[in-house]
Amino acid sequence: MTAPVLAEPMVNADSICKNYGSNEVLKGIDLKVYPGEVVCLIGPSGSGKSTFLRCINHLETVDGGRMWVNGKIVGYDLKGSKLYEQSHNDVCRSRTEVGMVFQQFNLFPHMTVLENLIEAPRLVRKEKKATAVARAKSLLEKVGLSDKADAYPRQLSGGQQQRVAIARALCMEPRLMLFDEPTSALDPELVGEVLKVMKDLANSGMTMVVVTHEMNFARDVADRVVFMADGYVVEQGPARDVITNPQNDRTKAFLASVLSETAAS
Amino acid sequence: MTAPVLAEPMVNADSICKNYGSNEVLKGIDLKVYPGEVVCLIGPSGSGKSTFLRCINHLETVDGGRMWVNGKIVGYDLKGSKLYEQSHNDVCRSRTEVGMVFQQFNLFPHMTVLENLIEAPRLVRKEKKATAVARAKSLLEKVGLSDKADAYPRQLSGGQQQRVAIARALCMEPRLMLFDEPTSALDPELVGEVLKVMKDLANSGMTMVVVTHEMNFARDVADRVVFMADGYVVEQGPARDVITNPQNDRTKAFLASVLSETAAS
Amino acid sequence: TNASQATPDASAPAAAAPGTEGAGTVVVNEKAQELLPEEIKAAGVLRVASDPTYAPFEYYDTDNKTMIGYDVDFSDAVGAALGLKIEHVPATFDTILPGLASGKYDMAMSTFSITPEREKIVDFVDYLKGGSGVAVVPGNPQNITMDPLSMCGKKIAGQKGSIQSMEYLPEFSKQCTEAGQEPISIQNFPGQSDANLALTSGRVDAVVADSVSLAYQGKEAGGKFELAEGEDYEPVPTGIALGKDAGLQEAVTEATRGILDSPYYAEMADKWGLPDSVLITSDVLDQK
Amino acid sequence: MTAVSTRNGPEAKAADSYTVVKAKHPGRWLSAAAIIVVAALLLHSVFTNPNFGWDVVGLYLRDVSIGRGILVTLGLTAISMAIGIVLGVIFAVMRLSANPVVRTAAFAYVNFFRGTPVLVQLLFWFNLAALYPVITLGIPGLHLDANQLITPMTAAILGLGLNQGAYMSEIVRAGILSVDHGQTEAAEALGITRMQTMRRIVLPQAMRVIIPPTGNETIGMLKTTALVSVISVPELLYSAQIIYARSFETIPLLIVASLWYLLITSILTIGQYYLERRFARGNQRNLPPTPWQKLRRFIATHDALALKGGTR
Amino acid sequence: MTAVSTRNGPEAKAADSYTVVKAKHPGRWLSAAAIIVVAALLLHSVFTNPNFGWDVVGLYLRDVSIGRGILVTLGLTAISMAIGIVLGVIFAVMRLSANPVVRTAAFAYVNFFRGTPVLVQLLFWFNLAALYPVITLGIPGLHLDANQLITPMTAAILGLGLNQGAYMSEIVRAGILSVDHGQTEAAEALGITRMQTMRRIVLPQAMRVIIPPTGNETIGMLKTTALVSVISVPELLYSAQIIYARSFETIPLLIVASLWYLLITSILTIGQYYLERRFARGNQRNLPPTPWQKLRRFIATHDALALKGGTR
Ligand SMILES: Nc1ncnc2c1ncn2[C@@H]1O[C@H](COP(=O)(O)OP(=O)(O)OP(=O)(O)O)[C@@H](O)[C@H]1O
Ligand SMILES: Nc1ncnc2c1ncn2[C@@H]1O[C@H](COP(=O)(O)OP(=O)(O)OP(=O)(O)O)[C@@H](O)[C@H]1O
Ligand SMILES: [Mg+2]
Ligand SMILES: [Mg+2]
Repeated sequence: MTAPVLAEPMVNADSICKNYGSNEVLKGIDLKVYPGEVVCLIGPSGSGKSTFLRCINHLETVDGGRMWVNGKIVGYDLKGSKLYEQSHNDVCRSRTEVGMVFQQFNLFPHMTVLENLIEAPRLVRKEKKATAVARAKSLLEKVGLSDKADAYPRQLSGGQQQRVAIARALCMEPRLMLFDEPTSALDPELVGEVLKVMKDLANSGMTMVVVTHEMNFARDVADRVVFMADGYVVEQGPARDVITNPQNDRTKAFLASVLSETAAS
Repeated sequence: MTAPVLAEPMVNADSICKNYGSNEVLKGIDLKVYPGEVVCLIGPSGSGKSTFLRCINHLETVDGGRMWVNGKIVGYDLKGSKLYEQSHNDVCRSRTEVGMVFQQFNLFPHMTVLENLIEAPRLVRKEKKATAVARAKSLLEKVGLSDKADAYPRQLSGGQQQRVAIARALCMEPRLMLFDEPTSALDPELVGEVLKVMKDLANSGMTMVVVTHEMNFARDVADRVVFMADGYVVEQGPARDVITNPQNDRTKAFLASVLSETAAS
Repeated sequence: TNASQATPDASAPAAAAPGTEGAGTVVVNEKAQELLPEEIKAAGVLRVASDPTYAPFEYYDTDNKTMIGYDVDFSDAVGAALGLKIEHVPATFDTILPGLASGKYDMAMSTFSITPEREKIVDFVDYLKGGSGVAVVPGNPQNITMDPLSMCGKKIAGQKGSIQSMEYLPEFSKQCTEAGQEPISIQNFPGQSDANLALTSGRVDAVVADSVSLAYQGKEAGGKFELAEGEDYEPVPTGIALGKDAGLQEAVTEATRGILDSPYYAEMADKWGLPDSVLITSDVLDQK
Repeated sequence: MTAVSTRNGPEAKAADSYTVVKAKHPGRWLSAAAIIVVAALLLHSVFTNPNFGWDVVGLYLRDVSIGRGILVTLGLTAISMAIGIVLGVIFAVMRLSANPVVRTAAFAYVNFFRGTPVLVQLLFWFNLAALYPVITLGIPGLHLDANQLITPMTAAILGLGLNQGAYMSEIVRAGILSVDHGQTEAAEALGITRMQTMRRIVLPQAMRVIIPPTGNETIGMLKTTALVSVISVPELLYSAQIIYARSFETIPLLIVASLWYLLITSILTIGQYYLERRFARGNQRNLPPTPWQKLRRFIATHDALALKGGTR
Repeated sequence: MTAVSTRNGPEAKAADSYTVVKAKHPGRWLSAAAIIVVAALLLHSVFTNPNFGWDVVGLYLRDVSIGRGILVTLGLTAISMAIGIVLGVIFAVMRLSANPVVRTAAFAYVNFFRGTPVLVQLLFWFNLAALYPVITLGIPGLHLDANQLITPMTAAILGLGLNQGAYMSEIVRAGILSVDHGQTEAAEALGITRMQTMRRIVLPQAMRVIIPPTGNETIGMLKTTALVSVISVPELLYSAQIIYARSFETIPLLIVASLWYLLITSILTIGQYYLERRFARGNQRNLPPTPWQKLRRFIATHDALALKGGTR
């Protein structure tokens, strides 16, 4: 059941199930994300969006189903017809193909911005310091923070921190970026700058899976919107269609409540 | 410079100044609030709104100017031409005339809702338990939480907690209620229920001073809107006038930014 | 009685090596030396443990580094006789005998009274015969003596592990109860000085210990307490303790015999103010 | 290949054709084996070495004077902790007082008692009469014999309790400062006075922060009581020492004492763990993960991948 | 009636006609006076009582053997703490290991050493030769004389260090668990391995939580070293004891020792306070108010009401 060779999907989730104890959070999620695509995951709180995202780079183990990323089964080495469970270090190595940006930024507070950026390349890919610094600096420039290289995270605004977090993830040169509500911990006036960086990233052809409540962003940037509820994918389709013309009742109700709050200006 | 006898103001702030160290937060605030009036304080962050509110019930001492509440000078006993500084216990006693509701609710987490409500009447006014409970129950009914009397605060949603906080303040039968951004710590879907309780309270004739960013509420309920910036009152007037037709440039800029975010639906 | 006592000329060169000032007059006792186990002879050092809280037998000099006292001089003399260097090791009283048994020390001199119980785990060589006395506050208001019945119902202290606190006092207490009186309240302290302090602070009514030591300490303490009048209680032999497995007993016995027979024995007693009544003759050693 | 039942179990797809081979974790096995071997060797050597005198241990484990020692130890711990807690609350509140003199006095107390070894303090209290044979407290006609007033047990309790009071006051103070300032403010705004606020609002909430270190202190106190053997109070260790001073069975008796200390400490530790959980539960909507739960993340291996849940 | 200068000071209005009378706070004055009187009486009695022997105290305060004792005390404290910290980190990481055997071993170590009095442990190490006269460690040809190997000083260091390791491991573990799980997760998501995460991300951040209790432990260790006097290691207290064993000036010499302990503790306390402040500053945008600053709210009285600032 591998994906077709010519348009091999970047992410191929096949009936992913996940429970926490007796709480079934994901009840069989099927989703394919193709290279260069930007997919927005939306849905009510507790519907399992974050959990699914974390399954993609194996921060959560799955209890049923298979997850392929970039053609490889997540968490296993396929040899012949046998799946060998990966060791911790192998899992870590394969994670470098996927970048992740968290809601709470999770920058390392005891390191400067630059140190945050070069830490993983140096530890994981054993890069020379000069190489890592050069890439880090160019990425900082990209997210508009060249002047903050020597600042500590606590000296930055939330929006700046989140942009550093994006740059940090990009430092590992991932082929796929995951975003878990990257703007929802930000003061409203700081949301814009982060969304702009994400938009640039999307335009540059990066494959992205974004959990977000920013309907404007979804409508403008996403190729596809996936609506999740109660552990299932309830509805999906091109962004404009789903947002402006939802078919499913749950989707309609959800969109109504979200849109009335953050009324599109 | 006392207020005219017939329409004695409930709050009469006369050139209130307040510094924190070298930081001059209030630089001479004059404000009169008449009985039954609902005044909304608006203004950018750091403009001293909270500080001014706290001066009204002497949670902050003032460094210059005088504050009268209900005809009495806050923090002092006037005998002849001498102002005797009040003892701590006297200050506490006079605070019972003013109720205050905080942004963070500040319910006592180790007590049930009912215990939260009867604590102050019993300790401060030495009320009998039965009396206090009876009043508490009727107030809980008023805020629509009769069934939550025995719940603990942590078992309630933010909106419910804030309504309990309002009821707790009302238990002391204050003549003036102060609200410091009562809805800004709430999830958007919970804001409405708290605003409704406040609206009911305003309609029942309570004098209220409300710091808020909810322009809808200000426009619908407030008699007067006061715009503060940099420790001064920059503009004030009837709610609709100030909100829809601000005169001062600062006010215009502020309202523009607030309204674009929480766009009036 | 001992013909083999070395003459000065016989061992003049060897005597210089182990000599400390006090033991200078003691010369190597070749007969004793021959009895030494090979390892000890090779090591050339004897580790001697004492609890330096027990003047005048063992305590620190005013530099608080050098251990001095009668036992120190005596063990130096034994060392000189054996041609060994003596290393003085401080230890708390109740850890000394177990330490000796486990080979932590080769020898111990801390005014140990010889008891059957102690003889089970170590060997002894007699060198004194001291009686026990009781120290009281000046004037002895409670009239306590070494008569058991004078102690009934009183608080009496001893050093933890000493024969007085472990054997005499429990025995006295039994006599009290048998005589229909209150038992003795026995208090054990880690060091002799702790017990003495408890006496001066009135915490206890009397301290039972070696009488010579108590008399000396009372004087040193500026008369804050004194040895009660009266006969010493049951003088028992005081011995040098040796580990059972160390194989030192014969050599040390020989060396001691030489010292007991020499005039130096009396000189030391004079130096530290010991009464003649505690001294013994080398005959005692032959009875073993 | 564990079956995972999902809500739509019946329609669940069959497993795909791959066989799952679990990771081996050789490092884990190696280190575990090494530790087990070392532990076994250690235990074997301990239990077969005659020097430990296990027969003697067995003999004295239930000795009646050891039993009395345990009672004294437990009693001393309980009383000293009680005094320590009461003093701790008093001095913590004093240190937060508006009055600089009161504050300084509390500060001096805490620093004095934390700054000197409790051994020295015990000796002082015990020998108080050497300093003040008669206690008058400056009151004419009052003549108390210090030794009458302060028995060895009293000296032990005073020494341990006053010392513990200094430590507890820091713990209580940390507890008080941990309570959100908003709580005090809300109480103040309701007109509740400072003392009432402290008693009814702040201290009850501070308990959550106060209890864990207090549990630790209690366990510490249990062992600190061993020090009172210097003033000849017959607690557990002293009782053991008296026996071995006579019989020279030092090691077996130290083992007897240790076993009892270990047992009591274990009971207290377990009690403390559940007390802490209870107080944490009282205060939060979601309990923070226990160390145990946090650990599970590290352990988690997964073998349930073979059977996939159904799709909709 | 203090003048308050505001930005528009020149145009400031004059005071209104009322005179402000400050509150008297009689309770404050009374309690302060009572405390000062009691403290003065106490100090007077202490300093005039000849039993304290202040002349002797003065004599011995700078005695050279006391000085040597201080050096031993400081040295023992430093070495034992160093061992304790290293062991603490090792066992804390072991307790968080994925391997149940490793975890259990660490747990057993911590509980064993926390569960028995350090006094007993010291006696054990000191008497180790009674148990194992010859240490072979199971290695053929290895014959170490336990008494040679374990001098009193070694026994002291082993006893204190191993015991401290157990306490430190709990402190370090609390520090590790205090680091936001998001940090580990972010590191994991970047592909950083667990060990690297611990070393580069978690431990550096845990320092803020680890340092304050470590400071307390160091101060505690300073005084715990007094226990090694039972095995005749000449630290500060023992040095005082051997002097009073000769001269019987017990109380003055205990005072000498206490004064030195107090002095060293005070220096360490001050050092700790500033260390903590520094680490707190490193980690937060706004420093939390110091106890001092929090106190100011309670103290605040206000007399600046007379002169009012200008209006605009
Ligand atoms: N580590 C965990 N242990 C137990 N339950 C968990 C854990 N993480 C998540 N859950 C539960 O799984 C469900 C889905 O959580 P998830 O965070 O994926 O939802 P979400 O769609 O991201 O919601 P939100 O919009 O609030 O972030 C919730 O019921 C949550 O309580
Ligand atoms: N306790 C305090 N100590 C020192 N400075 C303070 C204190 N409380 C407030 N300030 C300062 O006073 C100024 C005004 O604060 P205030 O909280 O009154 O503003 P605000 O108008 O309520 O702002 P916001 O909308 O953010 O609540 C700010 O600069 C703030 O930093
Ligand atoms: Mg989520
Ligand atoms: Mg505010």
